[in-house]
Amino acid sequence: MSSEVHTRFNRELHSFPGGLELKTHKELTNSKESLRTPLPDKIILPLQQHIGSPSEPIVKKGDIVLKGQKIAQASGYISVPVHASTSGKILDIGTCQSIHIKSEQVPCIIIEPDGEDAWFELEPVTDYLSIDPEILQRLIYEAGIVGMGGAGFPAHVKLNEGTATAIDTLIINGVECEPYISCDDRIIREKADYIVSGTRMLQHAIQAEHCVIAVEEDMPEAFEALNALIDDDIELVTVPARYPAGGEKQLIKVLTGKEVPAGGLPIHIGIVMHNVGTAAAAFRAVTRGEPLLSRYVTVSGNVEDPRNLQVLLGTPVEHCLEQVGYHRRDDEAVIMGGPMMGKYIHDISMPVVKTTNSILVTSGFNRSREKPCIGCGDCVDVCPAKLLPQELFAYARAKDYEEVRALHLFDCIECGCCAYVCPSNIPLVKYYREAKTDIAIYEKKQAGYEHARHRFEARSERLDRIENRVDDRFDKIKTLSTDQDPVEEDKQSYIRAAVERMKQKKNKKKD
Amino acid sequence: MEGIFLVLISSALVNNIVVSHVIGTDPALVATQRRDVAYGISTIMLILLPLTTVIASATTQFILIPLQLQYLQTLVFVILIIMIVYGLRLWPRPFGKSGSEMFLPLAGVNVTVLGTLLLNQQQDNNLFYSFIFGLGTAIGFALMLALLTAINTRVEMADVPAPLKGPSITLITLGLISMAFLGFSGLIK
Amino acid sequence: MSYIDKISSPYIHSLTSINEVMRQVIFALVPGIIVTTWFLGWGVLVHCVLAVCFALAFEAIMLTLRKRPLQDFMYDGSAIITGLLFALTITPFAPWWVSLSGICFAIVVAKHLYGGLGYNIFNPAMAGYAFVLICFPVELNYWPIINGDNGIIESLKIIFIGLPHEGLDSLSGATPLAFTKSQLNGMVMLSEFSSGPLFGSLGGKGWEWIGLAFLAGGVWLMIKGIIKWQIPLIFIFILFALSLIFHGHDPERYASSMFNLFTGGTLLAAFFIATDPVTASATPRGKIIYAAGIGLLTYIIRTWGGYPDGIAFAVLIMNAAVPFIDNVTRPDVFGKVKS
Amino acid sequence: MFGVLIIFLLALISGFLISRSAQMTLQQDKFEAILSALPQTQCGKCNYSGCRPYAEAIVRGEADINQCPPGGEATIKTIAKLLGRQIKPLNPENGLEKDKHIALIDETLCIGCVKCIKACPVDAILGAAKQMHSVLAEECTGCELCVAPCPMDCISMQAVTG
Repeated sequence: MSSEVHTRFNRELHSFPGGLELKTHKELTNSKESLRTPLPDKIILPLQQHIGSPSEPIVKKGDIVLKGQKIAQASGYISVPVHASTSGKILDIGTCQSIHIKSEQVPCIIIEPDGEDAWFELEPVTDYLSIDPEILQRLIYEAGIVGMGGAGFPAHVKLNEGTATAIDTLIINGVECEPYISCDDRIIREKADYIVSGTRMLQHAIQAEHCVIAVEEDMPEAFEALNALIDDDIELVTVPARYPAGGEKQLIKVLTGKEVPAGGLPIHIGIVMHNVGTAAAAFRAVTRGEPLLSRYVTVSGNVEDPRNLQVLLGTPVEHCLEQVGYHRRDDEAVIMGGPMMGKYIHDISMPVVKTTNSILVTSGFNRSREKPCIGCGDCVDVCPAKLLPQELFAYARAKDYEEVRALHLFDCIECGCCAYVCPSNIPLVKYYREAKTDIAIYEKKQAGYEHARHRFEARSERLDRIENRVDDRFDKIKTLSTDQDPVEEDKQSYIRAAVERMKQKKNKKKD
Repeated sequence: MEGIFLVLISSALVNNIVVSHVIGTDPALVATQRRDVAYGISTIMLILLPLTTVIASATTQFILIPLQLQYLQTLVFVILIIMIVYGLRLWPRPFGKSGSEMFLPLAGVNVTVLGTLLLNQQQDNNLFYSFIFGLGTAIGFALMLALLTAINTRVEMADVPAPLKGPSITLITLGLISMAFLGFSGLIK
Repeated sequence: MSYIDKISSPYIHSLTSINEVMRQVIFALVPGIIVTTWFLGWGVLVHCVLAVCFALAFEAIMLTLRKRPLQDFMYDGSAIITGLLFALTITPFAPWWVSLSGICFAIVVAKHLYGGLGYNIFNPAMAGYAFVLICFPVELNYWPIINGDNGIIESLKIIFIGLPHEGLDSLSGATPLAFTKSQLNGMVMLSEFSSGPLFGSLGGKGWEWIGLAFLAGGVWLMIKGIIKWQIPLIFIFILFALSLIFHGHDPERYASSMFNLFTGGTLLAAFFIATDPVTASATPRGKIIYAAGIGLLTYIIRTWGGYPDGIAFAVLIMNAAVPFIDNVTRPDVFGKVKS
Repeated sequence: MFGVLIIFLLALISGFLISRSAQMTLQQDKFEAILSALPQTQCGKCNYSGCRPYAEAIVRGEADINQCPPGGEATIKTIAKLLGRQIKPLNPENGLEKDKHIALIDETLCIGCVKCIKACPVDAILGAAKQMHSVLAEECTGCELCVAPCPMDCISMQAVTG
């Protein structure tokens, strides 16, 4: 669309290995104004909408809460609080279906909205560029902000780690490489001022030297919107549209040419990355005091009016779909997230959470049956992590986890490029996920074995010690009476000693 | 110079001990089920074979032939191999810290070494060429082991019919490789 | 809804499939088959039909014996390709049972004993060819002379009844490669016979057109993205470079580069045999080593070995090396920490 | 005559060398790895008194690798890989692999005989004489060794999820 390079700083762009050129389908949604979703009948707020440990509820069933009120607190360092996204009554503190595993239930808080949408008392901070970075981090943490790109890593952790090490570059990621999704595009167009100010705020919070906002080549309107607001303090870069250019490691490679160490984090090479949505949310949280209560969600695919929605967290997916005209059909699946990495939703009553960037209705999975791998190597060519997907697959299926690990399974980002190109229709990502889960289970088991062994060895040692002590006693008795028959004497003295002890005990009891 | 090259190529590839002479087949079958064993035996062979061929060749040349005791050749060779193998084991850590020395008995007692010695005698190589021949044979053996081990790990995960799993499919593989190596026939007269 | 439960991301697919890939490869072979038939007579086509039928029959038998679903694997086209490649490498004068035994070995031993499509270590067509070449060297030695008048009836007679003893010389002759080899072994200088009736402007007379037809099919496959450029081009480059060096060194003893490229099965092998995805290396660096190895071995066997054309053996030897090559050429993972 | 002498001499030397070199078995160094692949339930289902004796038996080549029901397929696979053997199914004579179970004492029936406490190899049962016993669910390995000694048959194995 735009071949000229827009970089003001002339940043030299690099390319990442592998990747795909996908048909984006973003035109379905990216030119339409986003709509606010009306209040649903029920708000379901899972206590774990982020990576890390689940939050702990601090309200009771039947409590009346206000919009923005904290209803669950963080339970550890990598954890964030949860806030009520509207005012109403706590209907229940129960469980709802997990997005990740079908059978798993996760704890959640269910609110019945009272329709007033009455705000809790807010504490805005206006001088955000002059206050202490630690206070900023605290505010962002209290607002419950997590990475809004999809992974859901608590934002304050990235910021905290940022102050601990010298940060060279802060990257604000507006690269939406997955097809269909346009929520970042929309949020940039509609809230460009929030994002630019939020970026400056985050830069202050981690004291980064440079700051880059990256958008994709095929979003020129978003680029212009940002370009009008920024000065020379922020670089604005467009990157080529190539899946998965929006992946953290891939985008860093594209922008800086550096590779995040395998198994490491961007922070190890002095880089922190946040999503544009995170920047906007952080800005709102600080300047208006509003915690993270709503987000942009792209609703697209086979619906009447695909578009972006501003959805309150906890709104059931069903409710969002109703806004755009969804007719349930059996051969369609509803997916949370993009078509490459999203998760299939079994039950459309599950809620929109902090990491939901898209709800997609798709029928495009009429896959033929899985065939054996013919070793064509197409997957090797497209893998952005430079893995060998076909070998990983072979070993994962043979459940040879040692080898799978040696092939760097844990560097797989599950981008789905390999499965996309596979002529044998092998759901490679599924195999990798299963292998990862199995390895986790196996390790837990192995740790259990180790633990049991320690306990057993400790017990054996103790028993040995006791036996030895008994032997010692026998030896002592033996040396005392040498004139009598040793065995008989042993017995006698032992019995006598025992009788004596019993008597003493009885006496004591009487006393 | 050309002679060295020819002997080396001949013993390593054209007349490979495993697939052409079908002498090293037995250790190849055993060792290729596991990568570390294959590696260990290959290392041992690379040292053992040149050493034994030279010693055996010298023994024949300087002791057996002058004394006209060639008929004792095989027997002497067997004992020589045992001596060298156990002599090497006495050496403190002859192969660094690789732990390869524990494969010495396994390498020593199989027929590959003896076969190599006898083949060497058939060709009437002098001492230097004996060394080259031993080295070439060891390289060929190690190469085959490396290929077979890699193939085995792949075949292990394949949908091989149940009765053929394990050593049987390895033998079929060996057969197919032998067939492929027939392409080298006529390369060195 | 049960099938939906099994689905996992990604939910979109590039819409390529094995069947599609195999179909394209078969289409790409068609010009080669037509030109070969034109020059070598109807026997080529008869053998193609025979070999494909045998291949499908053995495939069906083995799938039934192994209790694998027929409909999935019968139509994937891999057996057809094996049959076609086998038929194109043997002489059209070969008796029918050569096809039968070769295909039997290819499908049963080289393919299904290893678990069928996707698991075979060795290229089935080449394994079958090497097998019959070793077992029946005499039968495979008679090649038709280019543009000899072989009607379809005659071809059928030759294949099913046998070569006539009288008039054999008027029908058959040596291939340019075999002829060159025997002449050179007889210490005849290349220049003395290279202008003979067997030789054309590029390679062997007629063979150069066959080669060009396969080249066209191969280029079409490359444009379609079915095969990648690495293996064919590197294979051809190595063969070309080696023959260039030796030809330049002693033009009387070593055939020219063009001759090496346009005779025998070089181009067929480059685009259709060496590129077989199952038996080729899958890693980027491995592909290069694999192709270079085939080129090197082909040249060595052709020039100094006992067989006139070494491609089948070269491919088989490199097939055996592929797992090892793959293991040692694993690419470094993204962001590998350099120690 | 010379020949006999030479052979005799050579044999003598080689005999000496063999006697000097320490006996080393291929599998000795695998002992620790095998032991840590075993589930450490000490259940004795493998016909050995515990995991350590079983591991020793495997190393000595006396026991087969498929005799550990609690470890099941995963353990067999690990050991097979360590020893370069073929993977084989669990020997049904030793028992069947099942999901993890832990012992549960029916506290209404327990008479406090401490027999189960003595039987537990990992000290996962708490209690004192004449007092009720209970199982530490975290520590129980599911070896079932406490089931048989109980005079009241009040210990049952309950499946655990996850």
